[in-house]
Amino acid sequence: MLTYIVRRLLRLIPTLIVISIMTFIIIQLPPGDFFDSLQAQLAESESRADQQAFDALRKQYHLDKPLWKQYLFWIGGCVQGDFGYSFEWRRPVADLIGERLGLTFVMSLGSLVFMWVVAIPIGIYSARNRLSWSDYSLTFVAFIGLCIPNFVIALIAMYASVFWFGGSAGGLFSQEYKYAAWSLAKVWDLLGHLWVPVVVIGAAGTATMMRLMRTSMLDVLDRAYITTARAKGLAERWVIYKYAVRVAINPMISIMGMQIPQLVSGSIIVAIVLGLPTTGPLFYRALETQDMYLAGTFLMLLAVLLLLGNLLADILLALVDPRIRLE
Amino acid sequence: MSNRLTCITAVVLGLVMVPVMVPALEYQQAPMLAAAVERGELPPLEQRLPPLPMIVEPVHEIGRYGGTWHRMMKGSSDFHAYSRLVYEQMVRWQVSETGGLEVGPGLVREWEFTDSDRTLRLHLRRGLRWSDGAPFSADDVLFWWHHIANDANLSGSLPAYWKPDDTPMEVVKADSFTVDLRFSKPYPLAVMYLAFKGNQWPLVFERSGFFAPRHFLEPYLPQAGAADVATYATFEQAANDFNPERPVMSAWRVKEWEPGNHLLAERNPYYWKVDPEGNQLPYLDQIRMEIFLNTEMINFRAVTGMLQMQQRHFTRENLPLLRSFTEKRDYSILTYEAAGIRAIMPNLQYPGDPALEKLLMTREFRIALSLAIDRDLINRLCYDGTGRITAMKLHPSAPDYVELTHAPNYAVYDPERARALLDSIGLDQRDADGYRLGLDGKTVSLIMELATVVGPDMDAVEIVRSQWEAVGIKTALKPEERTLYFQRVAQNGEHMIGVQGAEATFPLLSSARWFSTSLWCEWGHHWARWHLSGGERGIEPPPEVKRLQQLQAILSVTVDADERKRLWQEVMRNHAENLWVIPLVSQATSIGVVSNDFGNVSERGVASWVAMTPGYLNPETFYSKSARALTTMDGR
Amino acid sequence: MSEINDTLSTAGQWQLAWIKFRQNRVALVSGVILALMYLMTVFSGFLAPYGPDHRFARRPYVPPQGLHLFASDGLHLPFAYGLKEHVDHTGRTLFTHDPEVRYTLQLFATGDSHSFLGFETDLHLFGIDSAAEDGLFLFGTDRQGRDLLSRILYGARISLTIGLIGVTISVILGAVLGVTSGYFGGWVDELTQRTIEMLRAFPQIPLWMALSAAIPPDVDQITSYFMITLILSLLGWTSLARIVRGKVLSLRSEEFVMAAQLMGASHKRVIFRHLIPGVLGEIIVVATIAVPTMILAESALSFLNLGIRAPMTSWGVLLQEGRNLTTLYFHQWLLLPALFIVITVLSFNFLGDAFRDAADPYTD
Amino acid sequence: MLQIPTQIEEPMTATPSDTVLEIEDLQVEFGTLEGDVQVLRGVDLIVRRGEAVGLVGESGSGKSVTAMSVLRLLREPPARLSGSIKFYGTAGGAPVDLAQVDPGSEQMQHIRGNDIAMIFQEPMSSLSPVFTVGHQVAEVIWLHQDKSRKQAHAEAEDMLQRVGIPEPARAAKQYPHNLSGGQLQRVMIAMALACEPTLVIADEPTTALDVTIQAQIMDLLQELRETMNLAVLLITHDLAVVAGFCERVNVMYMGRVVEEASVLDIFQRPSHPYTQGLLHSIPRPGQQHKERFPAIRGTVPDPRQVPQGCAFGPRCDQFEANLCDRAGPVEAVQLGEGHHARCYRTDMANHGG
Repeated sequence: MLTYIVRRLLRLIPTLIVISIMTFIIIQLPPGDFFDSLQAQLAESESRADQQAFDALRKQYHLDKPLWKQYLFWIGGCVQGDFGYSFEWRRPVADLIGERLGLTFVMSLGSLVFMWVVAIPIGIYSARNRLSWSDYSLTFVAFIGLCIPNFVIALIAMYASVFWFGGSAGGLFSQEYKYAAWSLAKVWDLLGHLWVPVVVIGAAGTATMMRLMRTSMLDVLDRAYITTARAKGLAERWVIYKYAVRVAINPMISIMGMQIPQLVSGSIIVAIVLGLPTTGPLFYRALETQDMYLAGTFLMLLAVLLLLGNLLADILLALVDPRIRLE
Repeated sequence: MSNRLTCITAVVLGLVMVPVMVPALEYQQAPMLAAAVERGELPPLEQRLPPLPMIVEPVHEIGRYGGTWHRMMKGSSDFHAYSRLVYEQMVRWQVSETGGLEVGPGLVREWEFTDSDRTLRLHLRRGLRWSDGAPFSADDVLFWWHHIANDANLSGSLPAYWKPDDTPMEVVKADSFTVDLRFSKPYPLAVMYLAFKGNQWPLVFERSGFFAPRHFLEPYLPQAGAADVATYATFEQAANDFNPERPVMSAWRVKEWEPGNHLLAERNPYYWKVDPEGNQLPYLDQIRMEIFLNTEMINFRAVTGMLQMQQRHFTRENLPLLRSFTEKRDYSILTYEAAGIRAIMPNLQYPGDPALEKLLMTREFRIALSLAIDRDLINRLCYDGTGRITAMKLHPSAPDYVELTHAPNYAVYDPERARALLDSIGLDQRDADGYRLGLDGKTVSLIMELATVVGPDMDAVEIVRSQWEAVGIKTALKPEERTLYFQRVAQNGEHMIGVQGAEATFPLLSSARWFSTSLWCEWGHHWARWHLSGGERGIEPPPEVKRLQQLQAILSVTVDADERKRLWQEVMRNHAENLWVIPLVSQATSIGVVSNDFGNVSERGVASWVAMTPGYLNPETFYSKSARALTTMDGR
Repeated sequence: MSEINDTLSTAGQWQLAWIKFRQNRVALVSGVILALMYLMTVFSGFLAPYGPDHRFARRPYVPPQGLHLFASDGLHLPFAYGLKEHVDHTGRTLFTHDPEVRYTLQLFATGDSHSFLGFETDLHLFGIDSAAEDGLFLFGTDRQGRDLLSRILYGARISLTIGLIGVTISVILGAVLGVTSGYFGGWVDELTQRTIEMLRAFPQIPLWMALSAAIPPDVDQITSYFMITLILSLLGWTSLARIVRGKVLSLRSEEFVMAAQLMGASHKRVIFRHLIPGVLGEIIVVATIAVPTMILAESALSFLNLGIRAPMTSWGVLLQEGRNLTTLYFHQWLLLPALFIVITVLSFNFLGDAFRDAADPYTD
Repeated sequence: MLQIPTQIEEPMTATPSDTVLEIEDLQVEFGTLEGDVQVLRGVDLIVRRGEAVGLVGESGSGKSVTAMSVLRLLREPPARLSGSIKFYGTAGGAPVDLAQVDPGSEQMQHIRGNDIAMIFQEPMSSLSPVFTVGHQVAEVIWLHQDKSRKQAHAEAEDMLQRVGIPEPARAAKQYPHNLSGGQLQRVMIAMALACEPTLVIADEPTTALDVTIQAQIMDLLQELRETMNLAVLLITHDLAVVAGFCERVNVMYMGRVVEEASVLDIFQRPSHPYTQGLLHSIPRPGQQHKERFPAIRGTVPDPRQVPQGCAFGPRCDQFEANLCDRAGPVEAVQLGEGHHARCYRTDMANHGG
């Protein structure tokens, strides 16, 4: 197992190199650079700075160098944990992303928990009562959840919070805790706000998982070993939870590794609409302003997360399903 | 008025230069500072204030200490959201008796022109201290001049406004509190530039300024001639406006800066202004800037009543929404005058098509286009009737404001006359779709380019398009990404018609669209190029434009006020008669919200970049009516 | 001989699939809805009462108008009231019915000219003969006084086709690469698999955002439309290629393919006569499920102003206005395009589900 | 292949107190979207203590449904049960009518695995892939007996040894996919017999296995049956297996038992044409491969379209119009001691096949 993981990790290296090059190309694609976009932006808001002043800044940030050199600067730094510098925020990218990454993960984990807690029981219920009215209506609700664009759900949530609940949402903290140091009260406040984005982000995923769990359960419930378990004299409850769910949940567990990176990228739009202090809006902003190391690092980070998620998925599946051996 | 008087009093008292003044006022300080003094963390107030603090008259009443100013800031390129609150220039814009803007004292308590108006002598206020307690002196100005403005690695080249006639000014220290600026010719604009660009360097991305804390920055100074960019980056880090370590001269100093998240500024214990009762300003303990990335969040915060005072980033179309919640959330709508002139600016040297260039250059054609626009309709539909219909004229808030009389007005709606005019210049033939044919037999097809995609300004242009089509001129709209727009206009001058705003309060400081002397001028890019290159490149302008270009040069050396007004009348008449640009409807107001709990916020004002609104309205006198003052320096 | 048998059983399977599909009433309804939707894109010019950019300058933010049959003086043909405007205390222009002005609904009315199947015509399915400043706004109007119904109908052209074209590209890429990769194996397979692995390491939504942000702002509308489509299908083909490859690998070892190969059939023949039909079922299922993903993606990107940009019209572009708190508070009808997205995506999902069930006719 | 029993002990004369399982008029219907399908149309069956009874028929005849009904393992609904299934847990004790017991009740759970155990046809899929075999065997023990997990595991290992698994301690820690089919069936047997049940229902226990293993498994079952005095209901489509193992045979066709007899009688005097057909279809040494199923024409009809009268009629060589297609069920005719058949033409049947 350990050698397998090490081997897989080693195999990631060439993949990562190619991905980093592709990322760099992608973030370099838009014409111009950060200072061009800044200049236009400043001109729009009627302030202006001299071309020469910008050229001086370009030089400071190595933007006057050829592309391949810029790439080597960046990737060389990445290896040492320095992901470059954000032009707009004048901070190392690592600091910026780091600050928001925590909340991003908390939110994604929250959505993950939400998805599991809601989807799995409903999936099981739906499968056990297949083709009943409750199954039909749950399926229908799940489909609706899948079909509403999550930014629309986010808009509705925003509307509700401003006009019905007096505007406590929009962000993850109340005014009095927004800038306060971490404390139990602040965590509590966070939890009070977190559920809105968690539900909005988790909606589509919950629907998908519910469908998956239902299918998986249906498949497993028809297996002979379920009958065997019943024939043993096991109570129905145990037949379902110990035998059916234990196997039916394997595919869910194996996708769990992928769910976190998927949730992180899926939350971008929702976070933009709801104005959440997570990494997504920062990435969007970086794309707008061509703050390329910030955008590139975020893209790379998610790619790495996805690759690790893949690995994690394989490992998890091997852990829960004795039939699978990692070699 | 009384405000001005107190200033003058201060100046006069300063001139007497009594070494130890018995303070006419008993000075008071904020509780949090008093507590710090008590704990021995700060010297007593008398040692922190200059001998003669600047007295600022609040617009309404004496305020009280305490409170946090909650505001929002969009990204760090929106640094104006903060820097306008800590507006502390060498000299400052202040409200004149006529309600316009004029230059008044700031860090410089007095100034005078000598040497046939070629030398500007600045008298710095004495005994001022940086927020870390170090004294402020002429050396801080000279530090900026020698080590920042003249270091190409930091500043590129010297800003054009400090080298009139392409000759850099000389900055000479007469004594610790007197600085001479020497120019090669009379340069009255220097005072305006001191009010506009006389801030602490670098103002984030604007990278302009006039002084910097020598004692703090000297250790970071790159070795002379060092090419290592890393040392410059370190220097920039230290000098950066958001660096909490960096001392400032403003009412608040940055305490926490979390990029992408928030900014916290706290009162400067060494701030050198007091109210008429001797209370050290500012009243407000701190400023909290929430950094947001989604523009909609600002409306969100406003209608939930979480902003104390903010007029950035609100758009007119949200006014009904903002108004709907004023009572429920206890705030008021703030309407400040916006002094821009929005106009359609045809490229009069359009390089794409000679026939079209000739047509655009035809005055009657432009007049016809102007007459075809129903500006009242646009005003009603796009700006709720609050827009301003004006030709290229100075706004009443302009320091040089003068009325223009007996000039033709083409900003009226007269489609019949427009049609007749078009027929009369030979555009009487129509194509199969009913569009007018040009003199070359091809359909006249106009393209308006603009750097906005949504919002009332876009809607207005859309209406213009339909109205031009109604008189038979085929017109298309081309909304462009702003980078592209400025590239097309300012770099290449290849656009056909641009739609933009022109400055109407300080046209000389933002002159691009007035005089055709800058490449940013939509209607005269190639003429400006000719002018700037001394006739080597670009296109030679017609005499009327040459006169405009000349007028700018004359205005920039004329100190006499009456003469300036006369010159301005000529500029405006030139525009009115030639109609270089076709005036549209300008947003006359900039809206904002102010909490009903917030005091001393002037109901009237001009929203202007140059005046750093609300900076010139003395934000240090704003106060919260309900807030309790913080008693520790570490208030959260 | 085995080949003949298999053809028969394949036909049988398709038949079974059809029987099974027919039993699924929800899927049938979905199919009909989608057929109508796509028909709508062809006839949008005719169905829409106005052109997508027809601005009723004096009718901004008119709420959806109803058609009426009864007036104070009894029963009439369907008609709409004219509008009266007044300004409320917030400065907002509001519209109310003007009982004095009634416009009778006309079928096959004339109006804005539009191109219909290549012909220029000004015929519309319905309309009213009103004063120029009034119109019939069944779904209300936007800030610029444009009829939302018309804009939704025109927006459907982009929103619905972008998914279809994107999926077509994905399917062609995925099927071709999947089949060749599975069929030839060796380095072809290795290369394809590595490429897929790389591409799949990219997070979908951020990659879409980054690539869309890179579309030069000065390209013309058609180009930017196709660029968005390409971007959306860039990752889509990979999953399809994987499925197809797996299926081909298993088919390749089956008798009839081997027989065909032994009989000297060319690669092309084997691929197109034997392998593609064999994986067609899977392709249809995956494609049907991929379309809604793309429709949602387009709307999300356009919503963020990264995809289709005004003046082009898509449902996502229309929803952009919904980002505005003012819209949410005063003009909720501007969110109607979302309903169309939901219906379309829902139908595609039901259809895809039914296809999946039908493709596997032996399960219940 | 087949050893036709030439001499066989006479069946034990049974007294009612010997009865373990008595099924009477068992009917099972499945509700489907297209309407109800009657799968069992009145099954009568008796198993006595220590006796091995075969239940034989083609696939679709309802054998497995019968077996599942006994343990109430059918999903209800869609299945609907009527008739009686009397189970005599103790000799001479009062019977429990399993048809009346709530399938989810504790009573039923107690009977399953403890009193009546079942061995399924495909050991590979009948064991959960995610638990060790030891765990799955031990589970039955701790479920039904008041024993600690540790004890249960020890007993499970003993049981594995008894069913002839080498290195039982090691095997107990294995997952099903690590063991061969034959071994897994031994595990299944171990699991079934772990609580020493009164009755074991073996549903095609050897179908999925290869021939040599089949014999070993049947031998093992035989041996255990003898040592543990088990009653076994052996469900199979293979008369050859029945011949080597059972005392009595029930032949099922379309949801009914069409002939019931001792093994000897079945092989020597098959009276129902269907039984005769089945016997003919058994491959014999020297027979050509092609003649494998010469006896029965056609296939089992759709259970929704049961032919009127004798269900076997349309496939029967001895079909006689107006006799065999009379309306109403065919009554059983007694042909000898414990030998019944449901055929209108039994009188004409050719005894001795």
